[in-house]
Amino acid sequence: MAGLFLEGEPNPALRGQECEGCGRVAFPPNPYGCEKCGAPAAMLVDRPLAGRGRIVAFVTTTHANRRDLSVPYTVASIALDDGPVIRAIMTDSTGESLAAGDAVETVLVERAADEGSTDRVLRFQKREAA
Amino acid sequence: MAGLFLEGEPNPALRGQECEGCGRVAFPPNPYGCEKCGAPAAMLVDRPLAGRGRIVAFVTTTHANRRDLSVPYTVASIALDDGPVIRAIMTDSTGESLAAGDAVETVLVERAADEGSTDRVLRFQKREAA
Amino acid sequence: MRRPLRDYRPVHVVGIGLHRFQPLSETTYVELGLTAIREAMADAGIAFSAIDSAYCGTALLGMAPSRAMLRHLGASGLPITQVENASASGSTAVRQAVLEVASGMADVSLAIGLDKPAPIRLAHEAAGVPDLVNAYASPFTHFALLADDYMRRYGVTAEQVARVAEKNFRNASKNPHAHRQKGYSLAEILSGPNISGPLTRLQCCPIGEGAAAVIVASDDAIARLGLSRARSVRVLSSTSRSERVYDPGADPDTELTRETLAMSCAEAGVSPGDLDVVEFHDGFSIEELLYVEALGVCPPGQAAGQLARGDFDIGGRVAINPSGGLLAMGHPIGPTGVGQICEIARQLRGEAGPRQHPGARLGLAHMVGIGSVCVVHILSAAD
Amino acid sequence: MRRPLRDYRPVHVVGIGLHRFQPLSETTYVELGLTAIREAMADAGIAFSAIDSAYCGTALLGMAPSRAMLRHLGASGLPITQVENASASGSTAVRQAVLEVASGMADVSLAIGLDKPAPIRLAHEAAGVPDLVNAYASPFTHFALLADDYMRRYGVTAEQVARVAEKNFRNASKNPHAHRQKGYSLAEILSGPNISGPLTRLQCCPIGEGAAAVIVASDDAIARLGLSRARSVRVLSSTSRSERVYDPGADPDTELTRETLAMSCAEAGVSPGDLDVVEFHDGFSIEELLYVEALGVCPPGQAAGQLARGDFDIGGRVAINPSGGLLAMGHPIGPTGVGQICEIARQLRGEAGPRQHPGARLGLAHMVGIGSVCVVHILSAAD
Ligand SMILES: [Zn+2]
Ligand SMILES: [Zn+2]
Repeated sequence: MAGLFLEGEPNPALRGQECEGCGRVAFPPNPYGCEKCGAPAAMLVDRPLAGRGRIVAFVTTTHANRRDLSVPYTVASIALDDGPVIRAIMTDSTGESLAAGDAVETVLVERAADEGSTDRVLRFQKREAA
Repeated sequence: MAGLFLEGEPNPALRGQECEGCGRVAFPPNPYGCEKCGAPAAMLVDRPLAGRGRIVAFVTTTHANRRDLSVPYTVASIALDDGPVIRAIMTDSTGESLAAGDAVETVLVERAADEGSTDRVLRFQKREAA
Repeated sequence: MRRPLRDYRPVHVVGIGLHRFQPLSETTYVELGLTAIREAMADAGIAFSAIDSAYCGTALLGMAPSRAMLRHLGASGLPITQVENASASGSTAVRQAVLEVASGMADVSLAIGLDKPAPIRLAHEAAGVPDLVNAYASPFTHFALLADDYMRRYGVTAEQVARVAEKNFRNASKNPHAHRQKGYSLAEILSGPNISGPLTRLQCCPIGEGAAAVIVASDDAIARLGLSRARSVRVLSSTSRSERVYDPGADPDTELTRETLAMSCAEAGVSPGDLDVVEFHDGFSIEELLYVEALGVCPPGQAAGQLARGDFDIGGRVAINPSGGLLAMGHPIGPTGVGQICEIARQLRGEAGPRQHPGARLGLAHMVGIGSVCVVHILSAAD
Repeated sequence: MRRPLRDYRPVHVVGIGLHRFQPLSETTYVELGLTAIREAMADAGIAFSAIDSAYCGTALLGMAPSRAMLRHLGASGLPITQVENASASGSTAVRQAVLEVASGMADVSLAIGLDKPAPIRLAHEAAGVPDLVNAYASPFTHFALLADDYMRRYGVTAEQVARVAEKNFRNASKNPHAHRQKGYSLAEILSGPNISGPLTRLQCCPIGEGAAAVIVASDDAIARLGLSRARSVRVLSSTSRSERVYDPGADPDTELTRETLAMSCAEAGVSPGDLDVVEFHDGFSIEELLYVEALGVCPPGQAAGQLARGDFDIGGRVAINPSGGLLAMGHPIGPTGVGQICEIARQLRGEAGPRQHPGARLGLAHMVGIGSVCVVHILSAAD
């Protein structure tokens, strides 16, 4: 997941790309070329996307098809304020606090990694009303 | 390797097949159909092939591409007295005693199998002059 | 200039054969395949030596499976090719066989779909373009999100979505080749183990083993080999597309399906409303609703309602997934798309027995392969 | 009636591209493939949007690799299909692209060969037909037996067989896309680690990674897109066959090759003696000798002697494996057969630089895939 976001509190930005050929803004970034116009990677410039958006849909998965995934987990489709619609994992693993239309934001979460260490992964959480 | 030969000293016979459709004699046997005429398996009848023939070519392999194969081993192309040309493993793993044209015969050899047991595998060996 | 299929000589499905789709067993892939192929040859009434080329749609068997199987039909020297397009592998095999016959490269061509369950390695996971969800976005989570979005957008309930599975299990209960032949009730479907969001286990297709075979032939070959013209089924169009860039938030598989269906209908010269039987890629219940609407046979958001009133039943306005679809007929990957063609041909011949859709004259088969690609065939009954 | 390729509209190779064949590296398969495809597009002078269909020959990448790569060229919606025929996967991709253009289904089609080393699972090992040798008959043991038989039959020495590798390393030393670019001496080849029988390590092809791309187009497309006619190379025949039953003791690959070469020459209307450049499937040194004789350009048993006197060198009677062949150019599986077409096209254009065979007008590419299948293409220079 490293390389997909820019650290920075409170809401890490997503590392999007903008194509100098056709103007498409896309996430996740890729090192190859523009999916819309075929421009080479050199024409894809970094374009941070604010870590804020709204839930379009969300589901809680209770069945794991791989041993390395612990259930339940909740994945949402999120329309970013900056345009793209992405999918992300929510901090609320049961989804009980969530509703479609909710404003959400990025947050970094510590997760156990190999050999007792931890790494920081990007999740979305419900945004508290200011 | 079970199913490929008929036990019986001194030279186990090979379990060949003869096609009632086209007369082709083939080894190894298959449960599906005749490669020459397409007759179904029901038309492939057992046809034992005497475990005797002559070496057409042979090579000693000194490089293993799998951990479960120990080198050196020697494989020969053998023209069976009963017609088919087959490939088999020779008892002489270095091939030093062999020459093309040698008369050879089948022999069962004990081989270490799982958990300390042994199984009997078919090899060919040079036939001693009577 | 590129030319559509109808500008070429006619291509007909002349033989169909299946090995039942079923859970993994000790049966070798060779036995599965030969069963289907021999049935198709018997159905057509032709010998293996009359077949000019073979395409095998398979995704999981490993390298070079086909000749080790086909040789047992009498090794004739014919060209053999494996094709892979994920879930659309079998449909692609059919398409390649159809193109060969249409163009005159072959007079008779064989399409096989064949697989046994094995660990699936998705090449694109090594493409070096990770996203935020990766393995968390398993197929069932992906389609559950589409279901959640659809239900929310149109005020449809989870029960209405599950009715897709109810109908398809009912169809498959009359299909001896189906993986799931038991007709589950709506209550059973809804009460089964939950998988993701609104999707329960019985709204997710089973992946087992099986085989399907289709023989296609030219008019020349039908005449020369004395095949039945009345039982032949004409292939009107064969269309393959891959995903483009769609509007943010649009489901790529649905948009790709919409495009491919429209192109295939245009190439066949048929209106979607004229279709009598349709086999859709219903890997998950929600997909059938999305694709029915993408076909244009009902307005957006109304598929669930029309399904509930029986429009998509056998005997209804248009029979959708009369075989039972992926949900009940099963989805052994390679065989699935070839099996769809077998079902459509059977329906258009009027030989579908207890699951016959009355008066079926025009049929469509649709598969999506992860990646994504989409393959659609439209077939018509003999005149 | 079935029709050979020359009865259809002409098909031309208009663009070629390669990623170097090399040992396994961290480079993703996407990067390998895009490098080759972009080079082929630049070579042809056409945009991705002008390509009507794509076939990817691959055996080891896993499911659905192609769209995750091609999308980065601008997702155009084109039909995409993976094809697999073991070592002949790439050749088969070329063939499918050629058939589409010949028949008019496409005006421009792309054939890609693409692989990275991965464990090879041979489907036929699960066919349920074991023999007495199974894993002991690895490819190098199999070909060593053929070498032993050949040497014995014709009084040829191990040194004479090894000269195949010496020539091919010499050719590859001038090929920047080759896996092995060092020109090994005959002494080095013979003294290298012994593998099986007369075969040493340097007489066995290296299996690495790589990519190759070929773009084929119709006359229409060449005119419409303003491509270079002088640099286009005509595809005269495209022939695919599978193994039949041969006489006891005959090598099936050689007999299959003999049949396929003869059929391809007949379809192209050329005599084997007219060929200027040939790329053979020389996975092991002995194969080149067997296949040269199967082609009929020298009598049985005389290939080794004619090789020794330089007949098959670049500049000799017919240049065999000017790229370096599988032994030196390498054999990454999927890319190999596509890479052969790149080499033949380069030679027929007169663009092969230091390894140019003078006056090359007619070329042939040949691959065998385990199983066995054989695919042959014959190409000619522009008029
Ligand atoms: Zn762009
Ligand atoms: Zn027979």
